[in-house]
Amino acid sequence: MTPGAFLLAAALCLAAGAVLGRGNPRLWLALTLGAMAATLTASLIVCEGAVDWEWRSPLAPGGEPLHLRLDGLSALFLALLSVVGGASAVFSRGYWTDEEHPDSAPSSRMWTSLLLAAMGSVLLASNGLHLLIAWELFTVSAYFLITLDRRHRDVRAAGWLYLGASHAGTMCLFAFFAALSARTGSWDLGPVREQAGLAPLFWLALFGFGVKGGMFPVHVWLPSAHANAPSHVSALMSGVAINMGIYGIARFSGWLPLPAASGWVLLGVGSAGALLGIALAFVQNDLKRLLAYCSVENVGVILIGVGGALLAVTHGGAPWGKLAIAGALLHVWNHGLSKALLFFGAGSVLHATGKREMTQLGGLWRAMPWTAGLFAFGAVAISGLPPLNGFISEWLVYLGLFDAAASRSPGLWGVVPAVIILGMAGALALATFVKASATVFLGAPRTRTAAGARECGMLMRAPMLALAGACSVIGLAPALFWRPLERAAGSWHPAWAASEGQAPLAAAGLAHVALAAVACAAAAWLWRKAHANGLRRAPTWDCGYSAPTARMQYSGGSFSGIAMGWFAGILGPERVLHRPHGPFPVRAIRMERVPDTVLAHVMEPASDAVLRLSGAARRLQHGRLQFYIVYLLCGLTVVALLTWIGVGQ
Amino acid sequence: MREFLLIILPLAGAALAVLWPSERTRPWLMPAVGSVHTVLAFWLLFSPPHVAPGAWFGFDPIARSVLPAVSLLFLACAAYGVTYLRIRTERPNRVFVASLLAILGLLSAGHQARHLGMLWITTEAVTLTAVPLLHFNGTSRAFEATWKYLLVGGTGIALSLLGSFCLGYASVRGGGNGDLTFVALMAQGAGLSRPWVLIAWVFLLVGYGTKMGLAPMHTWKPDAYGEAPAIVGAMLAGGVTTVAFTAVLRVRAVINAAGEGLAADRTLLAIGLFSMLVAVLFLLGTRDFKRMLAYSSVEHMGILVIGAALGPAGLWAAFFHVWSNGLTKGALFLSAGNIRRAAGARTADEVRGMSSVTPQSAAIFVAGMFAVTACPPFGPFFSELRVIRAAFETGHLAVAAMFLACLLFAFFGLTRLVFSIVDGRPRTAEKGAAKRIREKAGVIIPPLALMGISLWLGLATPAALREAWTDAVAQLYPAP
Amino acid sequence: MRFVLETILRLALWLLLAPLLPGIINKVKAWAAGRRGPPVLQLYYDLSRLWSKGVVMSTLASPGFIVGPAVAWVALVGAALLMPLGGAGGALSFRGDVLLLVYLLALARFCTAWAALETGSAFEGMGAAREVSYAVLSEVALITAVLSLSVQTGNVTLTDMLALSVGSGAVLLAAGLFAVLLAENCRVPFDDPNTHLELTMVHEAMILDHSGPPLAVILHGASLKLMLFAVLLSQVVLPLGQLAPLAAAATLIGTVFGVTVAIGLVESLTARFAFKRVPLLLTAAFLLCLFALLLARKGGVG
Amino acid sequence: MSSTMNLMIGMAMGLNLLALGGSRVPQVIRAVAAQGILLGVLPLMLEHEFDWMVALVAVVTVMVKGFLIPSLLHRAMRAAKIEREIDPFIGFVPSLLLGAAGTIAAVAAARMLPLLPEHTGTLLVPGALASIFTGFILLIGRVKAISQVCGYLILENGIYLFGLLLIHSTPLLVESGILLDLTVGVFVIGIIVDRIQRAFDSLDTRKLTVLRE
Repeated sequence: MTPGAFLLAAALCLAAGAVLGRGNPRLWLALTLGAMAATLTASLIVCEGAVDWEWRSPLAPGGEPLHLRLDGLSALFLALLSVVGGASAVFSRGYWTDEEHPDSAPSSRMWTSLLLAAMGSVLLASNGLHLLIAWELFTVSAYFLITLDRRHRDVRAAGWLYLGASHAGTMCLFAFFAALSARTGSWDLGPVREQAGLAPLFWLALFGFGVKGGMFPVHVWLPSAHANAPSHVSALMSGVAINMGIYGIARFSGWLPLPAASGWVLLGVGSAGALLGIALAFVQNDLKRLLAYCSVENVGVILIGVGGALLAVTHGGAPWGKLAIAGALLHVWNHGLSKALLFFGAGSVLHATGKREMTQLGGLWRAMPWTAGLFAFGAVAISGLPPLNGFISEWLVYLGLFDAAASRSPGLWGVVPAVIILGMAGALALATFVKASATVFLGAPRTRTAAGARECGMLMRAPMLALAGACSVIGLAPALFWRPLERAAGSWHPAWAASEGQAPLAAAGLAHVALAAVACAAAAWLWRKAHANGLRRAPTWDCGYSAPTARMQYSGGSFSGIAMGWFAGILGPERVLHRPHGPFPVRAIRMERVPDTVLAHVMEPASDAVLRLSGAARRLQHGRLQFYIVYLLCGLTVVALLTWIGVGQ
Repeated sequence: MREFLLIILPLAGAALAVLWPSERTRPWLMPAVGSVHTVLAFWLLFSPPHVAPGAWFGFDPIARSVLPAVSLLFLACAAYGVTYLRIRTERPNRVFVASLLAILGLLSAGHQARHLGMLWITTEAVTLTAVPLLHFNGTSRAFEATWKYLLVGGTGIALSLLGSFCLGYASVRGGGNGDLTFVALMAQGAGLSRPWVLIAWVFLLVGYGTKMGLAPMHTWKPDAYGEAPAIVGAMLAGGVTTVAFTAVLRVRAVINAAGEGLAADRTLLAIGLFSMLVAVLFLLGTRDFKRMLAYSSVEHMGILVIGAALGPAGLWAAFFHVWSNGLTKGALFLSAGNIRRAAGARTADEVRGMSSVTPQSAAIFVAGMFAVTACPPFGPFFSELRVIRAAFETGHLAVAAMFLACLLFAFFGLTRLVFSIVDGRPRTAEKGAAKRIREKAGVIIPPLALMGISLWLGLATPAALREAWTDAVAQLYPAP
Repeated sequence: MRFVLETILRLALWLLLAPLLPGIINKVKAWAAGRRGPPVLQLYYDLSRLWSKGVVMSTLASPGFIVGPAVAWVALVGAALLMPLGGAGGALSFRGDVLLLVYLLALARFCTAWAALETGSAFEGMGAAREVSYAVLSEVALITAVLSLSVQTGNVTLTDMLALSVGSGAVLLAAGLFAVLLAENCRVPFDDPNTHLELTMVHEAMILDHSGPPLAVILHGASLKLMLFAVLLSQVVLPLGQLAPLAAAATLIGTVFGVTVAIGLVESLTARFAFKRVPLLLTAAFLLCLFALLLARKGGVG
Repeated sequence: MSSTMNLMIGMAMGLNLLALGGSRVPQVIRAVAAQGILLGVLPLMLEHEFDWMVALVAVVTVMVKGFLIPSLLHRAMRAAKIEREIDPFIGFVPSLLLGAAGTIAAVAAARMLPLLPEHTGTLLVPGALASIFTGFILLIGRVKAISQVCGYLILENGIYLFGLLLIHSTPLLVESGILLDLTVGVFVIGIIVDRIQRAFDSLDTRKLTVLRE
């Protein structure tokens, strides 16, 4: 069977799910899983096979003949979409049930089906017009998913911010595709590398897709949207949706002729995003917000990889670019999987306690061991630590950049800062996730609600286990994934299709397997030894203080205090501090929140200015007829002048 | 002959409405006439009649490419009107029904007018006929709105008459025999007296621009749309403005024939962008969702004239946009009317949570909002994208950039207001209203149908329409 | 077969020699202070005693409290196996292994911090926070050092990077790496291993609640890490790759000893910095490595 | 021939100034009515030989502009019980000066326009421009609805005057100008109707500012 058959089946299943799924959760789950399975098969056929799948049809929605294409690059993303999509579908059945959310659960199902279908079409569409349609469908359905729980003001605000930002991106895409089709004479998409005149369009594409991809200065919508969305949606958004933006950037950076500066710019925004994203993540107190900022960081890492590849291309297609792009693409996968896993974990915590603030949680490992273990697993994966998948992709990116540096290519000075920032971001990510998992799951419960938590059900546990499994497969047997990556790199830059520029994934895999095995053995051994020597439980040593309380534990805020001090210049934390003073101090407050740097210092002032302008303009509509006639005369004069000028020229 | 039926039939219907005895059954005249009119219009669309070049009225390609949209819109409004007037039994509907039908007839005449004078006369007549419709509610607010509409619009009309005189004089001065059909004027072409042509263009653009509601002559629009019943708003936004637009197009063709096309296009671009800018600035701040529709209409008028200034491709897109915008706007007006009645208020400060009070209307309203802000797959997306593409093809990069910026900010304004109305927790008063008014099929199906048509227009534009638009473009850009 | 034997030999070497270093440091400090001081093998005694002791575990702690140290120890051993020894190279060597080494250290850090936070004690939280925060800077310095090595040698495999001569940047690199060594191993001036005021500790604060075999594993891991850095440092400075195996081994041992003594001297001559000044020192280390990188860009083979 | 016509047009221009300067509404209405009659007669002056069509136009114009509308205005005025224009946006003296300036400008502007030889001698174009200008001044400068209507009337008188340029070639277009009077009629009827509904107090357009942003 060809991929087409599977894709058709998937489309039908999703359509059926959207229609029938409202009333019937079980049927919907079955249909969605079926669709995802079919999509996965289709993309695997393309990934493992040698030929791209392409399909043109006579029927022409919007006056343009339908043209679908699945090549090495898009198949990679489609496979991820199907895996995470399926997981999220299962999770939502346990997390957003009709019993708890009678009014929004049915629409959640419908919009999820639509979202999956739309994202799939984005990956498949090979015609500008249809890609735009799919893109906007994806945007809107994601909006309605984010704002499922519309009763809360902040959810609505987050949704609106998301919608507005996305639309800004979409407008750029309007310009991009319109200009592209105006220049090339057709809406049909394909490689146009040789038409050097199109190079400037790259910037439009970069911005347009970057907004959705959570690229650094335009990531402003991402944190609040991912934090306020229901967790199964957050997982979809963070695990798949932002990858659509990355897909766009990767796709068109591969197809368009590249401006000379493209590589440098991407390295720049990537580095900035990686560093600032993780710094902001480290200082968050809201668990889901922390995860969202971590997405910004990982997008930064991915863009660093892509930027390295662009640098390589603009400097004559050096083979190290292949490693960079392969690493970036694999990191898309790793980030998608582990971030979805983490959001599921956060979701199951939220579901059990109703709390997202880490200061309200703590000691959950006792009540929810599965969640704790899986969250820790995800934390290790996303911090890029061996022996899990996160390391493999970061390692590939590193390897590409190191090769660039070692080969003393002209791009060296773009590469060096990127590498240094990658290192710093890695260390910060580790700190961030130590903080997150420890504050939430270790120590003593900080509130009664946290103490009363219960472990999540099988429907929520299973997807987490599946994702964890996927993570460890990539981590332990990375060599399996080299071929698809090579194909993708090949379809991105044809010169790299040949298998020059190998990455020693086999050796790394071996090291990982050994490490994992020995670590497990050693852990078990030490555990047995400790018990053999006699293990006694006693309260934590309190330095002789007689009445320790759970509130005295090191909180997330204090944990990130040191780093916050270093980055205070950039992050600009807002502090409220009332010291206790006088003989009988009443109360002392110390609050600290870190607003999004770009949002607070760029976007909000700008929007205020615009609103002030509009307020000034609206005063002109004051209702005085006489002045309306004056306006009319002004119009007359101006038109007259313009006509006169027109004649003058 | 059929084309004249388009004019006569509604006028006859209007006369009949005046004589019709029963208040209760009179509204049914509107859908009756409307459906016949629609059938006729589409019949003509698919089998266009031959038009005598010298005829004063005729179903020429321009009429063919625009009029069916107007008659569709009227049909929807008429269907809605039956239920609406049943709700509003406290007002006598004789004048209302009669003038609505008369307006349809006059619009049909205006779209078919191929003579400068006839064009002006019909436009003037439409302006006057709309007065009782605007004043339907009879409140002092309604009176104020009507007064402003009449004075500003009247001034505009006067200016367009002056412009017509100037164009006539240009022809006479150029040795014309005083035949003021557009065919003759275009034939005279370069023979027209240059300065008079330019003066004529200025007055005609401003005059008809006032009727279109281009900034800064748009000031009557928010008041009129805000105070008039939903149907009237829809007809004004989708029909009357369209007549003015076709008028501008026909005149522009003459100017173009006279060799001043570039100057004309420059003014069109400028005034179009300015309209979009003004509309956006107001959209960002307004709290009243009916006035919001007015400003959105101003924005789309800007889009139309910009398209008209961007060469054949842009003009084609503009015709497309006449359809998609008119029908989508209609849906928006009608659903907004439902919401307004259910909420008993019009500003976002008073209206909240309509999604739970009037779920269907709210859904249509949101869908229409997305459609009108050029979100695919609705009609406006395709037409506006084509305008942008035309801008790129003709090398107007700055125009494209400003255009997109305006679209973006318009989206901000619209979404902000619409969601603040639709979402949230409804106020008790509205809950009560919800009990009182339940959404009748009669006020849901018409806007729904309009949305459906807008969707269908975008995804599968019928070949006949494409062909009609192409012909119209050919009529306005005659091959040298 | 040969591979297995060699690996076992390396393991034995690392595991047995590592605890010697802290002993030497303490001896040097005692000597500098004019005391007799504990025997050089003190840590061996401690380890064996701890190994046979029972474990007291916080009521709040999860199994991670014991698993953490084990995994950290394994990670360090793995790193040790990657570290080339003179011409012999590493037990496992492939392109980019240097990064694996860096990230194994990170894994170890993750596990120790995790284990520390198990108890919910404020002291341990404080220690862990300091550990991970300072690691940010020291890791930057480390990565820069590695990068400059690879630019210098045009290579990304640890063995080759260390085998070739380092050239002009060596001194800067050595200085930078020495600072990193002190920071990563929680020595003075970054931390005071044998103070008795918990508030001033980093590493010691993290392991306050550990006891018995887990504590033994942690202590042994720490010494392993120390030796790891000492070996790295000495190979960065000296092109051992070119020497004959025996000579290389001798020099290596010599330099490691030298480094250890140097640490001891530093500890006895300087006091612990205020925590505010720690970032300064680490940034200085980073800058040293960066200058080394710039130098490497100029000259070097490649 | 054209001298008498010019004389009449000159009078019409004078009436403009009168309307501008008049503070009492009836006076303004009378000025407008007189202007209407003058303009109505003009076509006959233009004609060299008698022409039914033109005569018809003349009669209709005189009837409507000279008698029908003014009487309506009077009724409206009585219904609204207003006699005088109180503190207008543009004072009477300024509007007078403006009007005068406009008239001069109109004469100057007319020189620049390329006219047919038979129109060059006449005051048609200057008169038209002047009246249009006057009309706008009144529309903008007055606050009483009725004075605004008068302004509109003068505006359209000006346009009609301009239309006379085309009276030979396209009489129909010129006649259609009568429709504008229909607009005026609607205005006035509107006022009266609304007055009866008592919704619209004292016809002061300053009170018409409920609808605004």
